[in-house]
Amino acid sequence: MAPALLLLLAVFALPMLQYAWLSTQAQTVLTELEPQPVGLAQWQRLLQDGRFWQDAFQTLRFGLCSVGLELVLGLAVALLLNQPLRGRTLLRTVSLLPWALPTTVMALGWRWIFNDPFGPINLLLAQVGLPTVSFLGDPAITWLSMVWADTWKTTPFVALLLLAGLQTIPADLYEAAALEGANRWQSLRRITLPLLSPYILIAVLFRLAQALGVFDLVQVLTAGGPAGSTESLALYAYINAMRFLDFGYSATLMLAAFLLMLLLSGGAVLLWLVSRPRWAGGQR
Amino acid sequence: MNRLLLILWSLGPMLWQLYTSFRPNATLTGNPMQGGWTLEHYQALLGGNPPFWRYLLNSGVVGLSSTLLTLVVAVPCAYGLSRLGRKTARNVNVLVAIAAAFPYVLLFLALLQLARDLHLGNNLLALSLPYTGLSLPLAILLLQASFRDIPPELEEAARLEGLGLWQRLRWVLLPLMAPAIASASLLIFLFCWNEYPIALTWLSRADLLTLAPAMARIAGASVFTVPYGGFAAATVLGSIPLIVLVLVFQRQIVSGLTQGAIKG
Amino acid sequence: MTAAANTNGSKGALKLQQLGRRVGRQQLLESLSLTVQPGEILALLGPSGCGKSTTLRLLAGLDPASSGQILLGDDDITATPPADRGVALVFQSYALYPHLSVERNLSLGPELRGTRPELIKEDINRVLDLLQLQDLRHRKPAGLSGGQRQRVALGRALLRRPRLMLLDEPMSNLDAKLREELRAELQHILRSIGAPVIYVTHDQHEAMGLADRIAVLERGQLQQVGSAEELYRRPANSFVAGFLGNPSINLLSLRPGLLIGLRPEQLRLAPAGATPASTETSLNAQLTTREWLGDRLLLHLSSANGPLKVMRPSSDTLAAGLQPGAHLEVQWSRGDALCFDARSGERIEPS
Amino acid sequence: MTLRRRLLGVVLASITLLLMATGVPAATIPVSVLMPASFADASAPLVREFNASHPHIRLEVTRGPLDTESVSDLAISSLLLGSSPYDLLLMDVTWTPKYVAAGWLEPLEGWLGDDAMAPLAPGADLGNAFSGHLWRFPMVASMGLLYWRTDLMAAPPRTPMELARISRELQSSGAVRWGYVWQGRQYEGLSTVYLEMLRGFGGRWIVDGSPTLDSKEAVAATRWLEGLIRQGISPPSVVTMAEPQTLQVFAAGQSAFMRNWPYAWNELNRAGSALAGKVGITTMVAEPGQPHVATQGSWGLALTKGSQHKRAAIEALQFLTSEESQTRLYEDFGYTPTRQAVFRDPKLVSAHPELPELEAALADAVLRPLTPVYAQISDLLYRELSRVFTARVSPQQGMEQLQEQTLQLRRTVGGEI
Repeated sequence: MAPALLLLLAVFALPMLQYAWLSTQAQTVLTELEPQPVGLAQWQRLLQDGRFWQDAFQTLRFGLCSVGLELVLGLAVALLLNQPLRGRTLLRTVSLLPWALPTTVMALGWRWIFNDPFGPINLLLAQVGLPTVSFLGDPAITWLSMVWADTWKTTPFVALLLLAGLQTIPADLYEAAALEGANRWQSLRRITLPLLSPYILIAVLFRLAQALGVFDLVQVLTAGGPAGSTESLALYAYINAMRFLDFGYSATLMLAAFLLMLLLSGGAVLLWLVSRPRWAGGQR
Repeated sequence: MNRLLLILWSLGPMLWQLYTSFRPNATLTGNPMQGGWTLEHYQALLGGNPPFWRYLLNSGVVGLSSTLLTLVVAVPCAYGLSRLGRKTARNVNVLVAIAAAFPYVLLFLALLQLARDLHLGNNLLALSLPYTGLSLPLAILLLQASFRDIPPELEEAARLEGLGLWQRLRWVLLPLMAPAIASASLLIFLFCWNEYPIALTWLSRADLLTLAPAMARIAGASVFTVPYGGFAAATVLGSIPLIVLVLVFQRQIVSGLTQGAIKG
Repeated sequence: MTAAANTNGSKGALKLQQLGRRVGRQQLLESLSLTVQPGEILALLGPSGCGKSTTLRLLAGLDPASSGQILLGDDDITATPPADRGVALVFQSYALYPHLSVERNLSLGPELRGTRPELIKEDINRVLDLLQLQDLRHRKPAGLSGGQRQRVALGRALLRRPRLMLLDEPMSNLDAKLREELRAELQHILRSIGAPVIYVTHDQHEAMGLADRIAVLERGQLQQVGSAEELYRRPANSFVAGFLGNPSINLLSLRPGLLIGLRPEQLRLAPAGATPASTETSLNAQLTTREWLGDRLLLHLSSANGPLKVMRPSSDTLAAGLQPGAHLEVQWSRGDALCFDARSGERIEPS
Repeated sequence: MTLRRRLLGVVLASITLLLMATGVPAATIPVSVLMPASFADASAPLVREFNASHPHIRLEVTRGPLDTESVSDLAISSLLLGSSPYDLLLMDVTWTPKYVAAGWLEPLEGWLGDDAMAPLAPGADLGNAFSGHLWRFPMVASMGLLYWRTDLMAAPPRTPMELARISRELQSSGAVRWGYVWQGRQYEGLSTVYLEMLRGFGGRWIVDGSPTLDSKEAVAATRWLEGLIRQGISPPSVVTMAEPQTLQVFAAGQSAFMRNWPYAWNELNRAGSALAGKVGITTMVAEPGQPHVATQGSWGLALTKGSQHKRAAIEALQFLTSEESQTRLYEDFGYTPTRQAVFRDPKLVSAHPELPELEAALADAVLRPLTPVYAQISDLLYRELSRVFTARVSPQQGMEQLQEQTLQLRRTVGGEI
């Protein structure tokens, strides 16, 4: 047990401490890659860095939209998979596939699918005589294309979590509700969602944390463009380290992203605690 | 109807890539309905330097070694935690769960420094170390849950029969954990196979690249045209092992994910 | 090593001396002292949470004792690791290894302890024969019925040639009919071990039918030890009196400071207004409901001193003819009544 | 059980394969070079020849990614890891100051002599030395060129206005769909395009360590490029285009003009090309009185400080950058030479009449700012330009913001860029 916990500390906690230290240093090509203490200058720079705020906003926008969309679609898929259908196993396998593929693999695929004008969607649009869509060339659209690609990949994961939750809800609850004359929407609203709420919380927390660290997808699909409209905090931090060789600032950015994520996850938990049904309080 | 929609949504993009990968580049950017079929993209990939299967092999090696290492570390830890009191274990588990959800891309810079200081770069087996660290939280949560599912009497019975800790693990607990271990292994393997940022910074030798960074860095066939067909063929080749894996182990993957949700 | 030492039959008595276990602020078991002779079957009886399973776990060495000593023969085994105690335990859930066949379930322990393979084979065959499990030896536990599983668990314990045999409610997972069938067989097998046997149960019938002596536990404290008859006739306190006997004893406060215990089967009925004999006491009561139990009748009555249960043979014509609401006299011989101190519950010899 | 055994088998087999592939013991001195994919492919015959004629050295080329930034990422991550597996790096001209400042490179003048640059053609000698040392020897010169259709016009435009006018005429006559395609994606290529226009409009990027990006000349250059998209002279998708995409559109005959590097010449004139013989090259358009400049984009070999085989690596460097090698790279792949002697080779000139044109363009080449923080200032530039071209911000505003951001960067790094 001890070695595993030590390894966990080494992999997760130490880097954060290291970043905390590094964020008080300047370590760039101008310092010949040697760290030099600069106090809080990096944090000051961060606060004044419009690009950081823009990226933070874009990362948040991406995270909230894709997680929201994934929840809705995931719930729909979970409800579908929870029905006793013919070929359910096959269906489950097929819907799981997008999740299993490496992000970089399918990001490359999406780059081609979103191609203007040779991608399948634009080909279809052209066939019907509609103008093509610049999926990756218009700042107003590109981030949505990214949400689309991410939703495609991650919905199966959310769906599976929710499916696990659905399977813990006893069928007689629905039967009882049906006897009392509840329709499908009412039983979804009154039974499924409240009972599913812990699972939804888990899905939201996990996905939100992952979405706020979005990197693979951005780097391969758009590299942050056009006009920097899809750059995420992680990509900005990566560019600062690997392209600008500005390690102090990169560490500052990553620590800031981490704090932001903590703040949001804490917010999500609070929201859940406040909004969850009262009876759930006694459950744990 | 719903089912059809789901299948179309899930498979559509992959089928388009499959289609693209068999079409000559010229027809892709010209009239798409014309032109024949070709294997040239696959031939180019498999005959490249290094050949594409090399990336698959590298990913496989890293995936397997990381999975093994993770299990070796995670099983005792999960066992220990599962035998702790509920309350203590829960406090530890909250931390472990936070680690499991951590957007690990934020760790790449610190891990890169680690690789430099300890000379771990460009070594597939050394890459297993960070991967093990990153997969541990999930593995611990999953395995711990299934350790808790084993009635304590079974182990006590074995103790009374004079079985030592190792014997109990080997003959009683681990055989019962086999399904959980299989699920956890698959999830770990998938994670390692797909991991990108760490591999991107830890590997710079072309012949050692794993699939994910290789895909991102993939060199086109020519500077003159955008090698859409080649990209598509690469995505197809890169997907096949995983599709096979999912088809064969669908049940274990699903149970691993759902176990994680219920118990985690 | 223990197996070899045990084959010569040197089995000693089990002695518990002021054994106690405390977890945090909770006293699970308080100063328990008991002696069980080789070949004797002692039932630990009590409601759930009374400390009987705690005692068993202390004896097996699965939990450490907080105070007191456990002596087995001449050895103090209080701190001995479970495996070295020569103790066998049959779990309530049987704890069979689900992934192993019956045969492997039995052989795993001896094998890993390093017993010679041909010896194991011989032993296993003997046990399988004894328990009539030969046909099932290749089955996995999932393919066995509850009774069969119990026998496998028993077999695993027997293979150990234990110096002390412990059973934790081994019948509780079986249906009532099977329980009665197995009781005699189980008793026979347990006696044949020749070691002290402790049998934990919450079922008084099982305890009475199987055990030589019964120890009644309540809230971690030993209430009384003795033969079933002793416990029935001379319960140490109102708890023991109330716990043994079915239907349970009537406890009435006829006089201040005193509880009178009346066993339903010792009560007789007379028409309302009838005067009791000089050795008897009588109480006016009214019938509320009747339960017909085949050969017997259970009557629920209400009296000025509280509800009463009376058990009569079905052949009792007076009882059989009564309708709910009927008034009658309930009579008993004064010698049958048990007296308890109302505050402490201790039994008092009537003065 | 069997599954476990099978897995074990797979692991062992993989490990064996790896060892077999990597652990070849060599009596010869290994020299390894990282090159972008295109150069790795082009130099493959040279490498074979070198290995045949130099039995004591085994030269091995790692085929990096195609696009410049990915190659840079790969090179940097290998250098950051400490023990770089590469002895020689084929580097873009803009990388030098950063790599030098990071302490990753070995000065070359000690190996090649102080007069090593003498045989280079004017323009090709730029960008190899920095802070008093020679760090890089150019293998292939490259500069931005304006490609034009000789079948659609008598002479190429020389001013931005002419280019726009000819484009509109050809577009309205239906001869071409688009007038002009260039590299408008948010990446380094856009900086090279912009630098040419900036100078053509009389502006400068950095003057004495200070940016002058909000000058009216700079705004005019930005506005002109932005206007090309707004007026439909360049396609909207130009903001997603890198070199291959522009070449694709131009090669398909859909555009009258294209901005690209010299290598496209060979591709456009190869047998079977629809445009063979119908393409001319010249320098970029410029306002009257301003220079027609070409952004210099040469690739040169540099020696890493960590190299264990420096002498052998230098031998390979000299071979790969020799006159013979450059002649062959030009003849077979269209990669522009850097040595004056190759440009003046009469046999080569008679077979390739465009060669003097290239030499002239190279002489007009300008460097992007030579600074260790070039990556940052260029990143600011192409990001902001991308914002302008995707109509997020007006040219005036965009350039003002860019100026401010660049000044802020200058403050952050301590006043010099």
